[in-house]
Amino acid sequence: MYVGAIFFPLLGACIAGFFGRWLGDKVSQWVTVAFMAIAAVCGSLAFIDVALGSAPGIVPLFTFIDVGGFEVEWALRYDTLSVVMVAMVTFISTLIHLYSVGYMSHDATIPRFFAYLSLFTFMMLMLVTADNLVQLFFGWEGVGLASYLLIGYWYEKESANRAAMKAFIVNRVGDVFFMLGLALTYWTFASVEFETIFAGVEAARTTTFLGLPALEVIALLLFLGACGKSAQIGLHTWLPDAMEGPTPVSALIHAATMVTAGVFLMCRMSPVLEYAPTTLTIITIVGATTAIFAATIGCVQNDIKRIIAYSTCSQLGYMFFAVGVGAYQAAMFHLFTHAFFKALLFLGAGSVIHAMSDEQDIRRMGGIWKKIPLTYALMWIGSLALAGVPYFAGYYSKDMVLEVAYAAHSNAGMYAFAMGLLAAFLTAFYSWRLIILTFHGAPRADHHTMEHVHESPWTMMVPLLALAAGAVVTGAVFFELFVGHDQAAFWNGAIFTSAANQILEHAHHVPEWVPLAPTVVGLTGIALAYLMYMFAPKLPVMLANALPGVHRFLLNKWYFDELYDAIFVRPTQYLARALWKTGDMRLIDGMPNGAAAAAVSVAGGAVRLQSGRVASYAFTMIIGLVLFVTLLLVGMPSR
Amino acid sequence: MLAIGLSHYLTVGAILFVLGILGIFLNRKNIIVILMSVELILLSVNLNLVAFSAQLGDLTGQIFAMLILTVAAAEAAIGLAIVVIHFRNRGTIEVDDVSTLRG
Amino acid sequence: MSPMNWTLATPEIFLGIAGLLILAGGVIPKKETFFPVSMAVIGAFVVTAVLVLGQGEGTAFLGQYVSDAFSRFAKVLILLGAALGLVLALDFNEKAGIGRFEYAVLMLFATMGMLVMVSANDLMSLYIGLELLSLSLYVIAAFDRDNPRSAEAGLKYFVLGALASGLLLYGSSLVYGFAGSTNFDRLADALVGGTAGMGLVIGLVFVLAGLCFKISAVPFHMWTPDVYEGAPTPVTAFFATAPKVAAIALLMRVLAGPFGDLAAQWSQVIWVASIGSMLLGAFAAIGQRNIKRLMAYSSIGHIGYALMGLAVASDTGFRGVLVYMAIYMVTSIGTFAVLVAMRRNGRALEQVDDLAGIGRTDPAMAMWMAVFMFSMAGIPPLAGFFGKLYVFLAAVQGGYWVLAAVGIGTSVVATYYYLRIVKVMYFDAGTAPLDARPAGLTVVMAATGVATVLFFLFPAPIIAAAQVAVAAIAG
Amino acid sequence: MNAAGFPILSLVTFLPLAGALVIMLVRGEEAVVARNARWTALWASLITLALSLLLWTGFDQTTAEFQFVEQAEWLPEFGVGYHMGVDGISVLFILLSTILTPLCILSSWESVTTRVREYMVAFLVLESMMIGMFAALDFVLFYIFFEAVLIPMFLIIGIWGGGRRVYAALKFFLYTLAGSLLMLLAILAIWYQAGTTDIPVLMQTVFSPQMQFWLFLAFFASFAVKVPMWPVHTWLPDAHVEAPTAGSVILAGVLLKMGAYGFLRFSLPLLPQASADFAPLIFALSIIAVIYTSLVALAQEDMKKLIAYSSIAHMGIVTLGIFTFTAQGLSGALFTMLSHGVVSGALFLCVGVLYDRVHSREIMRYGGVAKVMPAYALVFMVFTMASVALPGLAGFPGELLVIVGAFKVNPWVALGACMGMILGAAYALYLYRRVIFGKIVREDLKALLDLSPREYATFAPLILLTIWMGVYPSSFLNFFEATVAALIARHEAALGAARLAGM
Repeated sequence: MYVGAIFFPLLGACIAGFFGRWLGDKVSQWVTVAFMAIAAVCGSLAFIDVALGSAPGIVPLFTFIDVGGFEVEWALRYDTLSVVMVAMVTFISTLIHLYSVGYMSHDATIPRFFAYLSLFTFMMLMLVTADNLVQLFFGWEGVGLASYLLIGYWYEKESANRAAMKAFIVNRVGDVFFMLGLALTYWTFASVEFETIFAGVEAARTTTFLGLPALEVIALLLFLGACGKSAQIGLHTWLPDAMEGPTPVSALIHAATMVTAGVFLMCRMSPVLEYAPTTLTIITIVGATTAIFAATIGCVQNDIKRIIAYSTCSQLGYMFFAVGVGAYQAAMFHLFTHAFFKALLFLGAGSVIHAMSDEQDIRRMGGIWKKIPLTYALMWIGSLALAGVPYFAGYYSKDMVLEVAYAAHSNAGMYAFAMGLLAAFLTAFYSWRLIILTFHGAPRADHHTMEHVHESPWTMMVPLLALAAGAVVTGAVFFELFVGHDQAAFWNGAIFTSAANQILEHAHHVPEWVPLAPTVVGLTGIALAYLMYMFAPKLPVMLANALPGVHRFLLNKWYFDELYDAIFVRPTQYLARALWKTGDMRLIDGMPNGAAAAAVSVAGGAVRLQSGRVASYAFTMIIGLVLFVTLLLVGMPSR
Repeated sequence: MLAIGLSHYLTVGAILFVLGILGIFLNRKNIIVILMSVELILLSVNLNLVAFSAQLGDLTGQIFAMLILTVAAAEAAIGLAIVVIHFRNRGTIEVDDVSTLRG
Repeated sequence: MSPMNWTLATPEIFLGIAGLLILAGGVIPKKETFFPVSMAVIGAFVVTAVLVLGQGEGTAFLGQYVSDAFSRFAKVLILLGAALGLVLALDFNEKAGIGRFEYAVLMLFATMGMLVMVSANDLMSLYIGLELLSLSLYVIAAFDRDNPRSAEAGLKYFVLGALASGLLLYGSSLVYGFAGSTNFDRLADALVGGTAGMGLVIGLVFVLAGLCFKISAVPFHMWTPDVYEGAPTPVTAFFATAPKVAAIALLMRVLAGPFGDLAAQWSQVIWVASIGSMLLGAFAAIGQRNIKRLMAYSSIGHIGYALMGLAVASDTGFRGVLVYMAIYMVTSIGTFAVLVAMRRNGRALEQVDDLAGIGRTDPAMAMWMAVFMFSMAGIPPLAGFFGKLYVFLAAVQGGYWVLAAVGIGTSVVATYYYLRIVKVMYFDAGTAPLDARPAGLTVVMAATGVATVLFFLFPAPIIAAAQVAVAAIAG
Repeated sequence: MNAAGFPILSLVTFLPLAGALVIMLVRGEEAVVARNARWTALWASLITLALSLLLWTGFDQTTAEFQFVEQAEWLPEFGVGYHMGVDGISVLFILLSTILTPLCILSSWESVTTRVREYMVAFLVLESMMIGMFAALDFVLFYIFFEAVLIPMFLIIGIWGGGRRVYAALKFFLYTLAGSLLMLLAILAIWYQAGTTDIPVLMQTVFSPQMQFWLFLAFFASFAVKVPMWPVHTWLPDAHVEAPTAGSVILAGVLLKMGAYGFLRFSLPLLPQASADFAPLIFALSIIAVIYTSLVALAQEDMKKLIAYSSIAHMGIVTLGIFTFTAQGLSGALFTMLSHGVVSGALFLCVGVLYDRVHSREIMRYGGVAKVMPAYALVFMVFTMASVALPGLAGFPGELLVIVGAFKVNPWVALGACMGMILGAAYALYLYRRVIFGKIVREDLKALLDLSPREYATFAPLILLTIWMGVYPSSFLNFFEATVAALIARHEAALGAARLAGM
């Protein structure tokens, strides 16, 4: 069961990938779906056993590396933290496989798609069940590969290829820090196994590295690694472009699972982070900034998927500052609920795109809510959850996150709280901007498209409904377990919080305006959206014209891409050519080639002496003779 | 009347030798001169040897001189033969014409 | 004063008599007798070689003549070289219209001269041997008498050779005068302690010069390229092999024996000559188009490496020289076998580019040529590498780092033109195939080629032989 | 002593040579000769492979001693002997050579049509020289094999190479020769000093510091060129570009390892002091190599040149690992050498597949190949990912270990090595994207056929190896663990002794 949950997807991937061509589309896709379903069953059973039955365990497989004390085992670590992820990932992945059956039905290479999808799931599961940093890194890079393949799935689209490469390389930047963190961890704890690390933390508090406390540095390096995967500000640029991939991919990888790997890593390393206060502060600030920054951009984007992508980005910011203030449980809780409603939103968007015959620009939609009422309703549910409207999943988690931020009583905490509130407001605003522009108003698509608008097939609707259910109930159901009074028993040591860290406790006793605040701002955001896009459609335009600078700044995503292009990409390309043409061809090759030329010219000189005249030959002999005689009479240093 | 000692002989020998050598590479005229210069060198050698042998009171030097004389004859003969071949081919024995092979 | 003791010199005596008989046998018949005479000469060589191997130790002719391991080693090499050299000439001379029996006879006398040289134990016998060799060589250099280039080669060689022997003689006379004897043993006694007056030093240098001319070491090398190019190819082959061995053997005997105690002085001279030869051999050959000329420069370079061992003036060094010369001789005989075989539509070819594409048209010959070139470049596991190995070892042991460094540098440069030949053979597009070559050449190529390739299997005996030989002269 | 009970190493070494002789004796008209040559070569190399597998099974991983040792008199009065044997460092490289050669022969089955006999002969000679070099336990013997490799490679590049083959071949030959002649001097000096060239004996010999200094420089000159390290690397791209596919495979797969192997076999054990002193220099050069060449690779327009530059970068990682003197660093370096041997070899084969069809290595000439050659695209992807060190594939464990090892010595060095991760991903994916992805623009590409059975047969073993090495690397690491441990122990001891002497 434990092993099955992980390896069934791989099995499915291999079958679809290698034999897809012979099995045919139908068979291979259903095979993968089936294997996913089995995995999901195993996953939820594991969840019941491990999390609810609180029976953590480790399934060792075999040795990976064992060199001079550097030991790495392949092993599956099952504790609450990982099993929560396993259950969530397998469940959602199954739904998305199912959804894809409908969504990709017109695609040319269906087996390839499903193989990638299952491969991704396997890698993600390896990541979350890793028993040591190396195996975690294996999954970490594995999901990176899968996301690269899936973003570039339509490889004939130049933009898709570029986006895929961008995603992989930006992630690599993060991975470098992960690697270094890993190395430092080894030299600090003499192991990369989680058990050993956690056991050694106390002892390692005093060790320093380059004059800094080693734990801080490790935490920081790992955090930077996490930034790459989880698209925190600075390394976020790949996420919006990643929307080039098929919508199910965006839902599974770039909303529900992969991007949250960073948060998971942070929670997994909680024992280390607990002793890295400075790093925690940094995390808080970065997270909060990401939350607000992404939200602002989300307000002006016009690509339906990009909007949701930016909202993902900002929700990840929430999770990070939750981690930053030491409320790992809250972060996990938000991660968990977010997975449902964000997947729902994406798939809903997918359904819309499907209906609009692959139109993604909300400016060319509108007026379709009567045609696809179910999708419309589901989008509502998703957005309500996202906006944190009471009794939807998002309400519980987001409130919790904001509460802990407030309860931290630190400057960083307050900053996070403020930014969080503001972001919550913007979130609500752009969610409804999206809904309104997409479904309401006069149809802006050509009538040809409009005629074809239709509800998606059941394979797409069933997952949507399931996710919607999740988006409604998960918050209420799991609140107590994740962050409520049962949390200690539930996590059962999987997440470590130092005795001093009573943040959750404090969070339950914040002034009562704090829990209300998110709801209020959320509702105001919705109201504003209605005002601007339903009742006074001129307003946005006027606003844009009133503050052109701001508008352009946001529209261009704070000019991050342009900036990186200017300071990294182009200089690199220039340097590359310069080194090649000048460095290699001119300078380095100049030496041997120059030597060769010199030799030839010397040869010419030597040959000229050979004049062919007997007299000069004789003369040379005599000269030599004289030379030798003088040489002997005068004497010279021989060696 | 001054006594002619070893040094005088050696000096004469050295002068002859140098003349011979100069003759080889200073003459621009023809090859026969070179042959003569070679003979001159051998002559100087013989002079040396004989002088030395007289000085040392040991006959080896004079035997050596005899050998050289004979060999010199053979050498001259062969030399002339080659010069003749060359003349047959080129129609000249100008020293400077003996320079088609070079480089 | 040791007795006459004729019998010791049996090989030389036999060879001389055989020469006279063969000469007579060649003259009497009306028709041309090149082939049978050559065969007879080769036979004589073989017999002589056998006699040499059976030769005893000791001195003869009142100390003029010495026979020891060293002389035997050198003589065997010389006879081998001469015999193979004559084989190379067989077919070529016929085709070139110089298939006259005198050729073989002259080679025989030249060889006899060499044998005398390496057995010389007195300046006089040295001179006699040397002249016997030189006079024969003058003639065969100009042997293709209707070819102006051959004649010019002969003339040049004669003029410069005469000058060289003049220097040698003058030197000997000085040595005789200031050391009081011409006998090597007594010279060695006279010079014990390594103190020499000016006259003696000058004498030594003159003698050195005379010998360096024969091995064509810089700066007495000037004749080499011209003569190599002008003379008929088999003659060049002969020039490049046996006489070189003989002259260097003689040089070693003179320097190690009578002047052994003056090593400090003469090793400087050799040092300069060595470096000069290596450099010139490496660079001057780069631009050459005529392959015989190229081989001339390459041989100068090789002499430079051999002299490296001599300059060290240690037993290791001397042994290195012997091994090097043995390997060099075999390799270059093979190389010249290829050059002799270069003939298209009856015309003999001499340009490097004439080899173009024989990798395709004549794979076997190309392969052997490549073997020889790589060997000369000193690439393991071919024989040439071991030759270099031993001289370099000597240099390193003696701490002659400059020599070693120059050696390294020049080998790289030299490798370039050896590779160029391989390149021409294999990489360049070929023209018409060469004429079918006589079996004799094939045999020579194969034999020398196999020896070059498989040397690494059995180096020990040759090294040991060289060891013994050296022990004989460097008491 | 000899676990196999018969002189297995000599057999493995000279069996290909025998095959070469057989081929040389083949007579007949062109086509027949070609066929026979191909089959003979294939069988010879396969038998060699089978034999060499005995090394794998018979090798005792627990000891650092030399195994399968063979000794014979050769030049007794010089202390030079015929001495063969393997330890953890060398055994796997012999296997690498024996595995790659049959694949090379297979890959040039159809692509080489002219002078097939000579081609196969050259390859078999090359193989036996390579094996001999890794098995030699006598310095002179080693040098002979080390140099002899040049001859066949020179011919392979020069005869069956591309347009500027002459320049490339000469450059390759002279560059390497210049380096190794200096090593020859060093060998002679050692010989003179120690009176023997027997490596196990030499390992016990201690050289004076200043002598170590000079010896190290001499070795460095030779090995650095072979590795190749920056700035003496430029011969490699030229050689790779011009060499025929199989030539590049062997070049990248095995010949590049000779330099690093030399460092491991000689510089470290014989000259511990100097190695320690020079380590910073090596680090600097390696880092430059990693970053510099990765950047240059980014700018390439020729597939083979790009991969060639990437090889230089990977070898930078190797040299880096070697001179960390940590168990992780050394094992990582060794593993990287192995994995790079497999992966870059495979990458060159991938290029060869396209080259055989389109006869162009120009990247811009391609695009959208995935559409017509899906299986090929998959294969190419596997090896590309392996070369960017994706965990689970061959490239990763080595790089991980090296970085971990380097981090111990100097974090900044490790950071520099990590830069390679980013740039590596950049150029590899950039290549893949331009060649495999995108729309097919050229008509002739539309007609391309996917992999042929023969090509499947060529790639299958490589893919298996790549995944095996990636998922279960310890099965390889175990081979050199003991040896590496001993090596480090000896190194530490030597340094300790030197320090004591210093006091």
